[in-house]
Amino acid sequence: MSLVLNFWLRVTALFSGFGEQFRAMNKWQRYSAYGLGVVALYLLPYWPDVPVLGQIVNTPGSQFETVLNDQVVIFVLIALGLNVVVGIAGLLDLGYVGFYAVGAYVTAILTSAHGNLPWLLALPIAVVISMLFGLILGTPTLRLRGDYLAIVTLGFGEIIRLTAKNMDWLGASRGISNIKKPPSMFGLKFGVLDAKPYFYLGLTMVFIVIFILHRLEYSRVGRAWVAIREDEDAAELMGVNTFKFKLWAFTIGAGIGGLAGVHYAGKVGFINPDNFPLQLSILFLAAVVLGGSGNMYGAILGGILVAYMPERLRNFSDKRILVFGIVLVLMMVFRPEGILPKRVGNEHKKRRAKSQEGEVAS
Amino acid sequence: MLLEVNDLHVFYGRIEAIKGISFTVGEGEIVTLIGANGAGKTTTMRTISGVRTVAQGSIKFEGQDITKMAPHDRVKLGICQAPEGRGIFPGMTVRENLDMGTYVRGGNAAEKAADLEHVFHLFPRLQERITQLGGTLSGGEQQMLAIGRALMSRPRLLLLDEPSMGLAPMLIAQIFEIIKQINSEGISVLLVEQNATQALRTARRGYVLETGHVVKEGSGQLLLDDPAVRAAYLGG
Amino acid sequence: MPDWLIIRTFWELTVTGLALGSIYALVALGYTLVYGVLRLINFAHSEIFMVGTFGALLASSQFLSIPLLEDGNYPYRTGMTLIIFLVFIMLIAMLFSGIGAVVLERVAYRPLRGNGDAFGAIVLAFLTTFIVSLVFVDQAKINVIIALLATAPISYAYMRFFKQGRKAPRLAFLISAIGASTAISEAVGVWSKHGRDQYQTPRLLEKKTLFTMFGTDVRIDYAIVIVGALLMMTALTLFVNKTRLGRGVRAVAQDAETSRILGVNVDLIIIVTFALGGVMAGGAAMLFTLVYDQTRFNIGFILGVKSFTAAVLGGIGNLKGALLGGLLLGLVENYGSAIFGGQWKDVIAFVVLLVVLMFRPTGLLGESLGKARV
Amino acid sequence: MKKSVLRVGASMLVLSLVGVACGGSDDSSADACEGNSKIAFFGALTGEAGNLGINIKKGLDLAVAQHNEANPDAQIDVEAYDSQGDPDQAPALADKAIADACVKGIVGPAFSGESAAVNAKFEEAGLPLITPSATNPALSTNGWDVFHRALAGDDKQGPGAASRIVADGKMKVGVIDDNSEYGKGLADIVQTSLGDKAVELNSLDPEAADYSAVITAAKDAGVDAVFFGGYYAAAGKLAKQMADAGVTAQFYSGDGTLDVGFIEAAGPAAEGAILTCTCAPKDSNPEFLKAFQDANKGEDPATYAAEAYDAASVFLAAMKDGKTSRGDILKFINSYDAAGVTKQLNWDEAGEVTGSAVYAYEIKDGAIKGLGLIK
Repeated sequence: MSLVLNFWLRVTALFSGFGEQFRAMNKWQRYSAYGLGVVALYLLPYWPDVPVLGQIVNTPGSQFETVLNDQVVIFVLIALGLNVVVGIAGLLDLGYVGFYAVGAYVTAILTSAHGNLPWLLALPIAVVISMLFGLILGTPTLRLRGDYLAIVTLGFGEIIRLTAKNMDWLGASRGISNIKKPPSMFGLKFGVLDAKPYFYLGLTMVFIVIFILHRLEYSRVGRAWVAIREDEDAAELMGVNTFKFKLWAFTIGAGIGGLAGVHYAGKVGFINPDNFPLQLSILFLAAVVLGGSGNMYGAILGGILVAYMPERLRNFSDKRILVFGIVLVLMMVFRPEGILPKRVGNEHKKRRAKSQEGEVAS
Repeated sequence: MLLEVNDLHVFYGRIEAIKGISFTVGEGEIVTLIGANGAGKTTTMRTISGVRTVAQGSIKFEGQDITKMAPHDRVKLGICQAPEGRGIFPGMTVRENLDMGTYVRGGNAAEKAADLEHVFHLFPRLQERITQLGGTLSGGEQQMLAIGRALMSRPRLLLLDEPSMGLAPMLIAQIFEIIKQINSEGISVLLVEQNATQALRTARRGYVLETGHVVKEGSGQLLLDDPAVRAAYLGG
Repeated sequence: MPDWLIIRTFWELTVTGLALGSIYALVALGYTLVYGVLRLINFAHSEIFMVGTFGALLASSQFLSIPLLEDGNYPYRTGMTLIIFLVFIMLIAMLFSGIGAVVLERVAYRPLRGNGDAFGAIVLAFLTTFIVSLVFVDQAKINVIIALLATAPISYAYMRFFKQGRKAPRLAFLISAIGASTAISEAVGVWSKHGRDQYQTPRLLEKKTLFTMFGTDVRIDYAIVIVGALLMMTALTLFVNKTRLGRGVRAVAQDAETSRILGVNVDLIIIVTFALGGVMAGGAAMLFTLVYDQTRFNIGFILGVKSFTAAVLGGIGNLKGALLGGLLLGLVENYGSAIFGGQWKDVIAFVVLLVVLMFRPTGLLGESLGKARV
Repeated sequence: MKKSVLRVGASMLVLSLVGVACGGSDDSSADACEGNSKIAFFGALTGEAGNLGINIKKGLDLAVAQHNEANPDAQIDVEAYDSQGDPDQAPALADKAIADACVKGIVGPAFSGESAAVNAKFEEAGLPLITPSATNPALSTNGWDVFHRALAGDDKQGPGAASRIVADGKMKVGVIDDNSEYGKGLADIVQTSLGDKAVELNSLDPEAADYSAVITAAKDAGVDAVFFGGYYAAAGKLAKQMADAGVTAQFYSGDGTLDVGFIEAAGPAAEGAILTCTCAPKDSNPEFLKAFQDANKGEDPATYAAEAYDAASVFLAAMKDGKTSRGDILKFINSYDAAGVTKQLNWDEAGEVTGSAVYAYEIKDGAIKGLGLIK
């Protein structure tokens, strides 16, 4: 009877148990586990060749390593960035695709349409400009609360797309082609056919972003973010300049979205406004919440699922999107905090322990 | 007995707010629950109204088990509450707020008019403010409105949660006078108060709550004289 | 006077803008009602509208057997007959949307409020088994049979889960709404081989000029849309202000906890709220098909975004705000298109929204069903 | 318990390494195709643009079925890559097609957008392609050797449409587009060709329900004809709303509108509309028409089915000629010169078909009727 429920509880227990075990391990065990995991991830493109595992992970009908890069890595990057905005600072952003578009367009403009810079040089410029967009869009809008922010960000996403579509300088609906690719480095050649080098590059970007976000999350900024998400008014009363920190989150999130755009543009070499529809923003948000908003690893998992499942489920052909919609509802009903929820309890405990240590020391 | 609460346990998430309390309210009685903040008084009241679910134990009203009954059915039986913080609908007029008291009962226009007349008799101030929005009333007026609204449902048992909170001393005395008057009309009252002195003076019997347990019970006068109660709740 | 397009065609743009704006306003009411009561952006409301257009299509083409293509003759549909036809089709559309909205609430939202019931459990169990069966076989009929067989035990398990009464965070509601929205429109899209085609709805009346105002011909269908929307809106306002259930809706919107204490059945009120929003969307859907004669599985998306924008523009949670926001958005889009070209229409709409929110952060008329005294 | 995380990690790593080893050995033998050679369809079969792809695949299927019947010992398979017309999904599918050594040629990609996203991949892999439908002129300017078009691009269609409009004696033509890459591109070419007879009426948003703003502008300008660059769904809505608004201007549009969907959407308002296409009318080749009807339960070939048939038959001819490698097939196509069902099939350096023409069509009695070549 309750076989399904039982199974479900077990699956979820597996996830939570995993985390517990992980935290219980000592340092060298943890680091070797990390190391093994990282190596295994870099070897992902070869997984389809493994006998049994390969059958499970391979995508029928589309090239696995291309899916890994074009779908999965891009979504993971975006989920990481959006998680800062939605999950960490609690700002409902329905126009995140706009920053992704800015990153891609700046790359396209600088390396093809109106410039001849190498991709590597365009990358930091594009990220900075994306952040500037976050700053510019954030300053007037972040004073709005919750749901107003949602519709305004949605509007901004659309404004960015439509501006690109209607301005000849931005290629209008033709888009921009011949975008430069990343330079060959470490023996990797970034060509047209082999998606593996792009995947390695993208995965490295993911690790760098994770590292930076880790540092941020456990800094003063990170604590302020959590305070804002839990109770904005209380945070304000405690003297947190909520506006400043929200703007920070928005800006950093925008930068990561832009980075994903740079990577995307460098990979496909051709972009047009139809690559950045409103629906994509909604899909991004779904990824973050599905995985576990507020938990970086949850967001990553969400990004992987949302990007990978439609390709894995190619068998259903036309019913893919229908299934995706129903799965979202089911997930929210039975696991509303996402697959990997944020560990509020532990975080607090850890913080409390830390602050007590601090007191003892002083 | 009108209301019998037996070994009540209530949880807030994982925290057990009420850890097995029992008490009764007899027909025509005023009974008070006193205790410090966080003792579980408001939770008890909300549980009796049915907006908190009972983990264990039972609530009986006139011998009928209402432990699992929906809130609106309890109002139908004659249990109505003036909640903590008054719960005035800020965007409704005084008249509309009072009408909300008859939401469950319905009743014809003549009955409603009579009830309204009765409430205005108790609280003349409300009549003056009849077209004003609830959110614009003063604290005292809001409290009167909350009690008046509960009376509109023609309750058998009136639950009053902290009616004196945030009011000036003169108003407090007035409110307690009115509570006695309501009771004299045959309506039983369960009163939750932090202002223990006034509450015990008004009530026939009282229960002292501490962190989810009943630690003492007895007649109002007995508890007023109890040195431990005096020390803890009556300021010496 | 300068000879700009906008000035030459001002009144014509006004009439068409008001007609579209009326439809925005009616759909916006659904967003506003649900938001007012649950503080939830009912993202799937756009699909409720879409379901209504298909209800209107069924009513006119199947129930009334009105042929699709007409050669300009509408002999049996004048005067009273026409009115009865219109009302009948509108009622069916309202029924479709109303039922759709209530089912949506019970399946996709109520379980998240920690209040799931058997109905939600059964539907969710059916959907679960349907999806799982897709892994093994992809033939609609077999899938449905498998799903039906397995529904009973799984819904029992789901009921047990619901008994825990776990409440979901706010964001989860939004994602559930997005999921439901996707699922509803895709379900129509994969319904048949032609599910994604554009469907034509039969023409109910000849679109002739009713009267001329300021040198502009006002077509009869535009007039019906504008008048119909205003009538529906008046009826809704009366319902909310004058009836017992309407009072319940306002009370829950202002203070749900106190409402429960006073004996308001909050779950019932939520159902009523969704039903009201659905009925308004159904009416809008019928009026929409009257003017544009067509529908499609994804017709709700853009219209939903626009209507939600309208609701926010006027002040979400505020019934009058929905009307004002809807009409304003319809006009702004039309005037804006005339000045800058149709390709900038959406940009203009969102810029106006932004400017309004800069100066009035809670919309033109402010928030809340109750506070502004609907 | 603690160690199980480590164990999982280690086993994942080992498995991956096994994969690398296997993968290495796989790669060396990847060139050879075991089994039948394949011709791939690339485009949308599902999703919103699915109809068009289904037409194309039917043409391809017919050609392959005929070949297989005639050559029982050299069977060819059809492989379908359903991109839903989405440039984001296309690269992974293209890579899959490239990695499948049996795929010798592509009929597609069906749309201009996805073509721009993946054709460079096919070029790099040397996998020849013939698109039966992507008409964006820019596609042939990339220097792709593998690229071939089975019909003329919009740069031919635009002037053709314009000359038909002029021949009809229209003096003031409102040009409207749907702001898509295809629609705006075509409309711009038509506008340029019309010169001062054209009145620019801006774009409309095809997804929107209401086109009254642009119709009001058309009314105001007093045009006697309207050319719309865009797809059939929007064209249908536009034609109908124009008729309802009392605009009597003659309606013209391009190949994106050449679909029964236009007639369904516009209803009576579609009557008399004139559409252009570089694709041939269904009855231009009776033999093909009959074969197609027989294979598809009497259904008529829809837009691009004949072009897809032609594209497929070129690949089949190459295989019949004993060409097995992609490179040989490409060479074969580049020097191909023979009659197809729609036109003489012969490609120039850029991949544009040389023997091409623009046809006009009229909507009459609720059906598409060919009017023949535009001079």
